[in-house]
Amino acid sequence: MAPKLPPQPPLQHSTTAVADGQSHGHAAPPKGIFRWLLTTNHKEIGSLYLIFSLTMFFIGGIFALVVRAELFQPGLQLVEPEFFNQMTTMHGLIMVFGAVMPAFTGLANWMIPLQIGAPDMALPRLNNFSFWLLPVSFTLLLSTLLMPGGGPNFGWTFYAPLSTNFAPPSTTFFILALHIAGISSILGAINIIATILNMRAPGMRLMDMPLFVWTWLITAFLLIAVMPVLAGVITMMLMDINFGTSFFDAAGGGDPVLFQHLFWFFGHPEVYIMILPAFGIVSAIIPTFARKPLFGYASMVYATAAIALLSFLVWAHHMFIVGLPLVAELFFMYSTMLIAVPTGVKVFNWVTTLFRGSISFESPMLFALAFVVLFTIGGFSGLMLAIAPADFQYHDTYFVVAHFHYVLVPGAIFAIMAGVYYWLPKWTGHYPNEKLAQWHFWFSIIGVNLTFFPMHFAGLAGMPRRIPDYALQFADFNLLSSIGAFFFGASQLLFVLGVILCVRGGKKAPAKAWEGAEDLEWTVPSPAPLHTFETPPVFHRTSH
Amino acid sequence: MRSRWWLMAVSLAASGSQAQTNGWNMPVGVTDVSSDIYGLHMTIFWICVVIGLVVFGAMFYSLFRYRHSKGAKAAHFHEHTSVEVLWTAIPILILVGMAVPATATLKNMYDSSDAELDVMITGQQWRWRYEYLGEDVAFTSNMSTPRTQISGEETRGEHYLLEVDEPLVLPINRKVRFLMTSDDVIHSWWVPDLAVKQDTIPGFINENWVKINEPGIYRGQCAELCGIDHGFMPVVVHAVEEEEFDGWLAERKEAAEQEAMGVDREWAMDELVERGESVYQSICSSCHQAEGQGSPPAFPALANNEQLINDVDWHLDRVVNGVSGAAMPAFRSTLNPVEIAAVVTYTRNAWGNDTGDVVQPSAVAELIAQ
Amino acid sequence: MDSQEQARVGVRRTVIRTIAVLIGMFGFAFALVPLYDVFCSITGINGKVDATAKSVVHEEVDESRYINVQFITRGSPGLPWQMSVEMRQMSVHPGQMAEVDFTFTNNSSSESWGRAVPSVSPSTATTHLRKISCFCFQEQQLQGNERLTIPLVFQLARDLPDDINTITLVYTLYPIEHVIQNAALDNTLKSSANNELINDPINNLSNTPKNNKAAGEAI
Amino acid sequence: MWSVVKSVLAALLGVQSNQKREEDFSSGRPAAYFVTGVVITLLFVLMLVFLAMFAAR
Repeated sequence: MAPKLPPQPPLQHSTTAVADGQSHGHAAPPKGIFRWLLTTNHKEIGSLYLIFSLTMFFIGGIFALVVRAELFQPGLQLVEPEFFNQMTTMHGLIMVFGAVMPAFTGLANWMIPLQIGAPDMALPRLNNFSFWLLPVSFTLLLSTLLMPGGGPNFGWTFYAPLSTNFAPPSTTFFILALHIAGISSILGAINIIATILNMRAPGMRLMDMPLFVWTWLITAFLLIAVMPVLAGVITMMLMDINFGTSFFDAAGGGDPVLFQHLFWFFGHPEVYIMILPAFGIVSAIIPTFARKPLFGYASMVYATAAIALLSFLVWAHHMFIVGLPLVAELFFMYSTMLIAVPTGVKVFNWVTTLFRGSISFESPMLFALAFVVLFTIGGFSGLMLAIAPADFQYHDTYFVVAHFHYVLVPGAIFAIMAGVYYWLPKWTGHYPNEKLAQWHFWFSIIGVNLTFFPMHFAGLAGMPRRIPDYALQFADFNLLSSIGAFFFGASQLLFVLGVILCVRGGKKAPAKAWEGAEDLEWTVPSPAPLHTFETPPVFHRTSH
Repeated sequence: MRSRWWLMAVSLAASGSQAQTNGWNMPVGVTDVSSDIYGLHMTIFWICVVIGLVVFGAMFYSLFRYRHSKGAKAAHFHEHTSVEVLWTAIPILILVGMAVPATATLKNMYDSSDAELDVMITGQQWRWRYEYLGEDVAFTSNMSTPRTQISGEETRGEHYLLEVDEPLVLPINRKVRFLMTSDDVIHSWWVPDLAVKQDTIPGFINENWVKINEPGIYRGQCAELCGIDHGFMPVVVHAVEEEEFDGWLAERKEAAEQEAMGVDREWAMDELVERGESVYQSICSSCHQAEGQGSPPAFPALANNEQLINDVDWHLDRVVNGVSGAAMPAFRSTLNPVEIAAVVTYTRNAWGNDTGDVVQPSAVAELIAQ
Repeated sequence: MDSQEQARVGVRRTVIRTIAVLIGMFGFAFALVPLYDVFCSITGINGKVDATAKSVVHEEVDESRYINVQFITRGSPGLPWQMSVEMRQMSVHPGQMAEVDFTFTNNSSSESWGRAVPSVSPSTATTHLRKISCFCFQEQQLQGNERLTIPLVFQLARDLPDDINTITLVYTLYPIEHVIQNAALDNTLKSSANNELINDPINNLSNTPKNNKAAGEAI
Repeated sequence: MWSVVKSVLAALLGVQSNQKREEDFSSGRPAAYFVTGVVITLLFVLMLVFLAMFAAR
């Protein structure tokens, strides 16, 4: 299980960095809460992001459990439909904008400077600001639940006119919260682009960067391109609600379908924003534990770029039943099917990386392997959904719910957990408790499949999504899903326990914590000192 | 472990494809289009299964064969252009193979020729309105599952949540054109057995077609989130033989005329209250609640509502013309004058609103026709 | 030091560029609204007809084809109007001009404004429908209890696709906001009226957008 | 020029050899790749549009 290499002596430059930390011009950090409020250190901000994201993951998870509890059996038992709708909406919003995206940003903050040999992010103060916008945004968003008329109840996709003319009074606050979260992501993305393009160690060219850095670079460009569109859409909503315009209101010459076009022009790239960094993490972990370089590094980079580009051409596949003309249906069906090609290339590359490797199964690897299998299953149902005629039956059913949860939970979230287990030794200097991590893995994988697999059947059998009560023939599937959801939710407590234990102690980790790990972050000591690469390392090309 | 799980999933899905009645899989349905879609769905499913078996097979073989614990030594190759080109080209060919039948089916679905009957479907929060264009027959279709079944005070029936007071009646073997629109938010009219799912968009009109092959009762639901009662907005279609349909339509026309005649006579208060209560429970109670207590701020209370009690004209106007920009629709064309008069009379005399007012259908008819 | 300076310059350049892209994309989102309208009027994608009059194109009438044109009128909440059409459907040849009378009736005793919003199905027919004169091009004003008859004059283009046999024109009546807005403005001016609006639970419903604002302020 | 087009096409498919990639990144005219990428993307979109229009007839 544990790496067999003896701990390497830390490299010269990092030692000096540690020893002379103070003399390099770093004033002693303020104590207490101000240290965290004012920090500009990428590692501390990264930790803040990760802790925030974990908190949101549990809040969003509790909302999901409210939903699953209500759906445990037919009938209305626990909550009113109005509150149910608020729960589904908040669950979606919080998981997307509060859990998955900040988690990736947190990992980016921690790892990108370490992986490219930079002392910090390019814009440290901006970095602090973009983090602290998030708690503000989500406090505001959560507080709408307590306002008269309740919180947003129109689904995380907030289709007009349900979200404009027919929305609860708190919608204006929801829009404000989303604006703040959007600004936070945009600032984060600017910072990441600036860091990657300008702060690489001497000798490291773009094509020498680890894939996590590459996928994040492409993700950041996607964010820059589409977050302003989201901002535009919600601004139009705001004007429709408060200033009497009618962008989305047929009464004044607008068009509700325009909302969907704009939303999904943002929304589809957003889906890739939530999965591309996951590809990067998995592409770091699989070679490490197969002790073999990543197969087709160049192809992986190019495929990521191709996926990002295609993501702008497929948005209307979310809208096959709004009454698009035949030509549009065909165009979006073909372009969507084509995304399967670069995505397939990635899966083939991972599998080929495993082929003739020397594979061990530590917890990061388990999560990464589960990612490959379950994400691919989500990809298959995605392919099925791409077929426009069949989508007339799948659309807005639990089949879709199953699909996107397969790509997001065992996809994005498993990748995040794999990344956390993979880099925890670097962050804390201790290995996570492997036994606990393994239990966490097996419970998670059972829970995730028990929750989401039956949803395929419920959807095919005709259960629409976002309903608080359902016909009797869907009862068995929902029973299983609900049991699975509680099981999955509870097993995530093991994750928290594992992380806390790891922070507090555990087996000491050397600089190069995993035998097969190659990238720059493994050249600094574990735990990584507050300041690293003050003197840029000289990068030596490996056999990418 | 995971491969076994995958196999189990496949066999579950496969068993679904053999027996339709167990509700594991997409229904084959009762139209040519729906069975085409089912065929596409299964074809693509099996293609995915085969790809999955190959990819996961290769993966699990590698995981098993090249274990570090068994002393596997890692090779160091990291690219192979011809293999990469091959595994790019093969998926493209498979995709083309999928796209061809999908395109054909889609074109069938968009074939607009020769519809024999036009039905206008209007989504309303939270019911459907059906209008047989040119036939003077129109009615709304509300969920008929009692709220007591939802709350669990009563045993749930076989068609719990999928039953309505007035189903849409359609003839078999005739091509029916649906025109779809909405009065408020976006809804989506869906009947799986007919493979028709289409958004109804306020201010815009969508078309869809269906030609049913077998008589029967087909059930579906609203598929687009449309507010609190999104889950309680079922669709029921009765598909009947052609002659039976013609007879039914004639009967409905006559009934509509009868109802129109009822407008002219003087109604007694008891009569109106009784009729009004049933209208109230099926139409109004989802927002204003069964006891008229409402759920403010979105849905105001009707019981003990001062303005309502004091001003009968205002009350009538709200029901007939609705409230702009709010959830309250105009019932002018949705309900007939008798129903409006009845429900207004009922609300003016229920739950302590003892105004003693009686609104006559003739007065409502006059208001509407002015 | 030199490389650090270089990095600083690089960072500034990158930030300026990304911000330029950001502003561009934000503008692009709004530009998409008119672009979508243009796109729709070229392709007829959403069944929305141009809101401007077209001139008649003199082309030979195709007497071999009959197209069934249906007219549907719909009311909407908040506007006490009735809209009716002289005939429910008519048969026209492509290339032929046709005229049909629509009647608007204001059932209330007060003046109000409304607009009939058109939609065409199938949407592919949109670009082949030329409206020479239509009440839907502008807002209508009706005095209390006024009745108004306005014709729709249209022509179907000869190049109407062969698979289209039926065209449905739907008109949905909507109240025009500016009247209500003026009323709302009046209300804010007269604070007593405004208070009434907030205190009265039913009136409070009278229009949600403004209601939102009121409740927002209350919080 | 042809080598640029080939590289961009390779990117579209997501298949590229290390050696070719080394060449691309040492020849280093990012603008050329960018412009070619945009052009090929537009061509790709047009191709799909025509394909869809052809199929819809």
